[in-house]
Amino acid sequence: MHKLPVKVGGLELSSPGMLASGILDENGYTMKRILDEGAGAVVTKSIGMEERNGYMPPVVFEGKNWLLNAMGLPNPGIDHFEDEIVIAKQSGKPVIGSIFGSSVDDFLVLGQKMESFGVSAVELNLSCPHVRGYGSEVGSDPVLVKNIVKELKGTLSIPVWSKLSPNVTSILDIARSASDSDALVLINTLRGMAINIYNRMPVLTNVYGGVSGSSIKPVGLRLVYEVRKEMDIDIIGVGGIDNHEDALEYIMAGANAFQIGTALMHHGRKIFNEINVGIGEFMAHNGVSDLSKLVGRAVQ
Amino acid sequence: MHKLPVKVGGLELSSPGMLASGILDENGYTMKRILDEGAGAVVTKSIGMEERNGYMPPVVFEGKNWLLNAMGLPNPGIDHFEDEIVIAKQSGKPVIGSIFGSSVDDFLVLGQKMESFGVSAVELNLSCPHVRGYGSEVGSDPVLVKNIVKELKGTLSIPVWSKLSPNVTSILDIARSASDSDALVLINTLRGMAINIYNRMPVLTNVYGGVSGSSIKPVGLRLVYEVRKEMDIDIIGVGGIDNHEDALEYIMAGANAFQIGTALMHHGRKIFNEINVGIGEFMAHNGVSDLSKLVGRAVQ
Amino acid sequence: MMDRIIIEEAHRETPTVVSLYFTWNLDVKPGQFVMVWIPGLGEVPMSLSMTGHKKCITVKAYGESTRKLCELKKGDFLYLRGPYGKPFSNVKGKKLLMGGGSGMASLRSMIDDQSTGLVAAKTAEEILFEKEFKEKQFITATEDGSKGIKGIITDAMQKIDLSSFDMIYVCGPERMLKAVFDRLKDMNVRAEFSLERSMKCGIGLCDSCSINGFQVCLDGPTFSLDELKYMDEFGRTKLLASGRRVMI
Amino acid sequence: MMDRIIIEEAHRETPTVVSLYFTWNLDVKPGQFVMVWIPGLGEVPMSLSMTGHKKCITVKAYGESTRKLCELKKGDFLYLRGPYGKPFSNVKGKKLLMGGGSGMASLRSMIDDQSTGLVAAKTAEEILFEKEFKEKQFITATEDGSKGIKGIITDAMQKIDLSSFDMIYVCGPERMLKAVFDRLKDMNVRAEFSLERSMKCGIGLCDSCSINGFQVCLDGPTFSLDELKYMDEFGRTKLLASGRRVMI
Ligand SMILES: Cc1cc2nc3c(=O)[nH]c(=O)nc-3n(C[C@H](O)[C@H](O)[C@H](O)COP(=O)(O)OP(=O)(O)OC[C@H]3O[C@@H](n4cnc5c(N)ncnc54)[C@H](O)[C@@H]3O)c2cc1C
Ligand SMILES: Cc1cc2nc3c(=O)[nH]c(=O)nc-3n(C[C@H](O)[C@H](O)[C@H](O)COP(=O)(O)OP(=O)(O)OC[C@H]3O[C@@H](n4cnc5c(N)ncnc54)[C@H](O)[C@@H]3O)c2cc1C
Ligand SMILES: Cc1cc2nc3c(=O)[nH]c(=O)nc-3n(C[C@H](O)[C@H](O)[C@H](O)COP(=O)(O)O)c2cc1C
Ligand SMILES: Cc1cc2nc3c(=O)[nH]c(=O)nc-3n(C[C@H](O)[C@H](O)[C@H](O)COP(=O)(O)O)c2cc1C
Ligand code: FES
Ligand code: FES
Repeated sequence: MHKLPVKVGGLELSSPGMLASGILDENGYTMKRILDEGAGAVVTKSIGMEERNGYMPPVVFEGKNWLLNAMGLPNPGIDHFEDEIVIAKQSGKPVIGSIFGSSVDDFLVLGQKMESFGVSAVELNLSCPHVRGYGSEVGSDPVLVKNIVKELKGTLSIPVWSKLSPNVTSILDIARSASDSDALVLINTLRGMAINIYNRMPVLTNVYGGVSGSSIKPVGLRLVYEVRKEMDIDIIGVGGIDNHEDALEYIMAGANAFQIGTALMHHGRKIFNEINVGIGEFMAHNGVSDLSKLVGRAVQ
Repeated sequence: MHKLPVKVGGLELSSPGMLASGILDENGYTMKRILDEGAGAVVTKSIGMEERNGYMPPVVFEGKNWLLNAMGLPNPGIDHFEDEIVIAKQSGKPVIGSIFGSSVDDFLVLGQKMESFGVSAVELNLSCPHVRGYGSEVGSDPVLVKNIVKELKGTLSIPVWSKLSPNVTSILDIARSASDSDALVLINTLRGMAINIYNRMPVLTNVYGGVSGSSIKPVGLRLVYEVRKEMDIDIIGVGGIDNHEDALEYIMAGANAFQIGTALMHHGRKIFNEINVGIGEFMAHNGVSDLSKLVGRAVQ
Repeated sequence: MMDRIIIEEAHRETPTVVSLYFTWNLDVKPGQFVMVWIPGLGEVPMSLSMTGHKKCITVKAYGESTRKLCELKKGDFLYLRGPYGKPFSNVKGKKLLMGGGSGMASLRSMIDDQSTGLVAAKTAEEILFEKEFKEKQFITATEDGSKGIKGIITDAMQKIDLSSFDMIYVCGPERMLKAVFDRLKDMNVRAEFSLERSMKCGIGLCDSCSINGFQVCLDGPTFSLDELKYMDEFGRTKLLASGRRVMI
Repeated sequence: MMDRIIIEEAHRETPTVVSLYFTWNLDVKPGQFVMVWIPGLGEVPMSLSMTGHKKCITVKAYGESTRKLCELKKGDFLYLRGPYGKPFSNVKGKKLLMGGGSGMASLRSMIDDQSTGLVAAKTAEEILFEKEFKEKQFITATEDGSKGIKGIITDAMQKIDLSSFDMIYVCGPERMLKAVFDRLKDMNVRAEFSLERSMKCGIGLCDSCSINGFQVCLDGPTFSLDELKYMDEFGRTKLLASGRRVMI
């Protein structure tokens, strides 16, 4: 496995590419395998207080260069998730616990339990676009965001990352309210939908879902850039990364590290190592010895 | 040319597909030709008070299934635009005048001049994502939007359409403030950017641009659907329409008619007629005699 | 990316199983599956029980979605995406096709002169595809003894010389697969198993189908005997729709 | 979609014109063009002056962007997108290549034994590609009379038998094209003209290059004599960068 050490959001990773939350991270064995095959860290599926089955399939729909999903935050509930983290941690690499809730108290309990399970950091899902009462409904309220982050930072001893929604008029308003976080994770999916014209119905059972994949890269890059231009905080870029060039675009827009989700569908687990190799070659060709030298380089 | 008459936003069109503002609509001859070859109407480039050259190229960048542009609202100024409208109107079909301004007064003057030039309706650009002081900066202020629409509706005798931005937390807030319009046009481009990793610079001279093309279709459909679910107003769908199936998705999500921009790049002017034929065949196969029967059919 | 396909024939195989025939202009291999959308009810994975020019799915009615599928008639539409998954390997020579319940669906397209069927069911009337095998090449076990050997599939396995086959293909519920696997794992035979786990996406993203880090929808559904030897989740634990780990 | 390509050779053709050679693994035909990004300064359309395995652009320094291009050296990089546009038609037989100024760039890749050059320039030192023509197949006109015929291109046209050519290719500023067109339009000759208009997008979207409803970047830049007969904007009006219509 190609190494490319980075420091980000209070952690040291052996490479900058992490598995994004919600993709192949429900089963501990899957996460372990992805870590073994080159991811620098994995973020777990977002875990809540109670067990949820999520929405009835269809929960995904594939378009040209985009994927639409409305899983509906299926999760076993925090009290059933410890085993998976224990299995994943056998890889020896960091596991980041993603959590979602509807109140400061929810997030606090979830964060404390995650910490006790041994995760290296928690990632607050303030941005899932398709579940009422959670995700972006929480994440578009600056005061609530500020209180959640403050409370967790005051209580936990592990780093706290905040994952924000692109479906907002001003990302800076929310980013500033989450500025106590050790890192901002940008972006979650764009809210979207698809219709089957033959039976005249929305394709997803939930009607609305989140758009991911290479179609959203220009939007993700823009949000990372907008935040990097104004704030001195670690940023983890996510959204449409499909190869090392995409990853480098995010880094030059201001991301210190990055996450990958949808691209696993076409490239499989090997994408993490391939991207590490590609970035390594780019650095060698361009005389760059330290990846952090490229962070935000394109910001004007 | 295949006919498919529709009524929308106070106009009667021979077919539901119009040319979107900003694409191939600066030169009257170009607009005339597009009308002659099957578009139901054309919307002109957005015209302002003063002549503007727009940004220095690069002003466009093509990605996988998306296009990024920051033309920068080049336009000859309203006082130089009459000739183009006169030329375009030789086709005998409706020309819609798109206008942008930074105040109620700007919009009023522009609307009155457009009306005097003989346009069939005006479309208010409340949504261009990349020019300071115009477009979405105006269009994300509900009070300003309300005043602009009210003033124009009170003064002009031609229909007034409002084109809204997808880069907002709540489309309904803005849609409601523009509800005096004869139609809402949804959506303008998503704000995005691209970086060239070799010279470590944003590709567009303006850094930020608008994302268009098939990548934005799921977002456009969602916004049309969200508004149709709550409001009884004519909607014109735009964003990523590439064929008749995409157009029918917009119609079933709630659009009464639609506009096409980026797809002209790959399909040329013939796309309008091809889509009309495709919709006609779909209607015949499915026993639908009137396109309006399909409007909003997928809304649950 | 979802195809809408007209049903050309609907054939009732047993009181609870229906085969739906259609033409679909795609290359499909035995062992692969599709995701079938039943609008308003759900989306379910289904093996292709015929993989030539004419294609077929064979559906057993369990819940609401599959019950609805079983009611479809000629002229109705199927909404499909796929095909997905790794097919069975294509082996020349003597084949043993072992199936339980609707598991026979994914084996059906491999039935030929060289293949022997070993089919288990609860009762005689639930046995699938008997007529498609050569007369002497079909063994069956029913739990109620209404046909063939009284017992389960592993009872029937004792009656035949497993080592005489060039390849053994197995498909059915995971508990059955595990029982067969335990019999075969120390024998000198080649075998492939088609697994069924909860499948929400079918395209390797949601992790609902995973087993020991492999995605059944992508790395499977077919796995070889040797691959399964390294999977300690096999036949032991799985995740529910919520992701909660339970014993099988 | 933008390619970054290393310059293999930079050759000064005249005091204000430089040819930049590079390898680009794409199929390009004579008459097509690329958009060249000069980071920080702008993006400009440039014809390919060589279209085989080795490719070339030949740049005349007008403004800041082209001046910068003319300063590039071997080992520097070009940022290109394309190729775009409709090529010249590929005609066998005797060809006349008529060019003014940097217009010769798009004609250069068609120079062969069968072609005659008719090149106009202000002064002798600005004449391009003379050496690439066969000796007797080159006619030139300079405004100051420093070489060839004293006068403009249409003066030189009178010295040759235009009807002896199977095809006449013309490239240069629109005013020159129009003058040539007016000479040819009633003659029994075949001719194609490559037009230059303001080009912001190069891909048929922005309308800045349009003429009578045709996009020069997409439907052109090459147009036949017959096509131009129907274009009353040709040589008469055009749009500025703002879209304001002006007389040419
Ligand atoms: C690879 C593979 C191949 C198969 N091939 C065949 C075959 O050829 N023939 C056959 O008969 N069977 C086959 N099956 C089994 C078949 O998919 C199941 O029998 C079927 O899914 C059961 O549907 P149902 O009618 O019970 O679904 P319903 O009860 O109507 O539920 C619909 C869908 O929603 C899911 N679901 C239900 N509730 C929830 C919830 N709360 N949250 C999230 N999801 C939920 C279920 O998983 C199901 O997919 C196969 C299975 C797999 C994995
Ligand atoms: C099809 C085609 C082929 C050509 N081939 C060649 C060739 O082979 N060789 C050659 O020498 N020339 C060629 N030209 C001409 C060449 O493109 C121009 O000479 C060149 O664009 C001039 O660049 P500049 O240095 O003056 O640009 P600058 O003055 O630096 O301006 C940069 C770019 O920005 C644009 N621009 C400038 N100001 C503004 C503004 N305010 N708003 C918007 N846009 C602005 C200009 O159009 C230009 O493209 C060709 C032109 C065309 C159309
Ligand atoms: C199937 C699927 C499920 C997802 N689930 C979650 C989730 O539970 N929590 C979360 O924060 N993000 C979730 N996401 C969003 C991703 O983590 C990521 O932000 C997004 O997909 C953009 O990255 P990509 O284009 O690389 O996929 C999910 C995305 C997909 C495609
Ligand atoms: C090159 C270009 C220029 C545009 N200029 C304008 C404009 O001047 N005014 C406007 O309202 N929209 C403008 N738009 C937005 C389009 O009208 C349309 O809303 C958007 O491109 C989505 O549709 P599409 O995916 O079919 O292109 C422009 C889009 C493009 C691609
Ligand atoms: S069904 Fe989603 S990963 Fe296999
Ligand atoms: S340069 Fe934009 S349409 Fe031709």
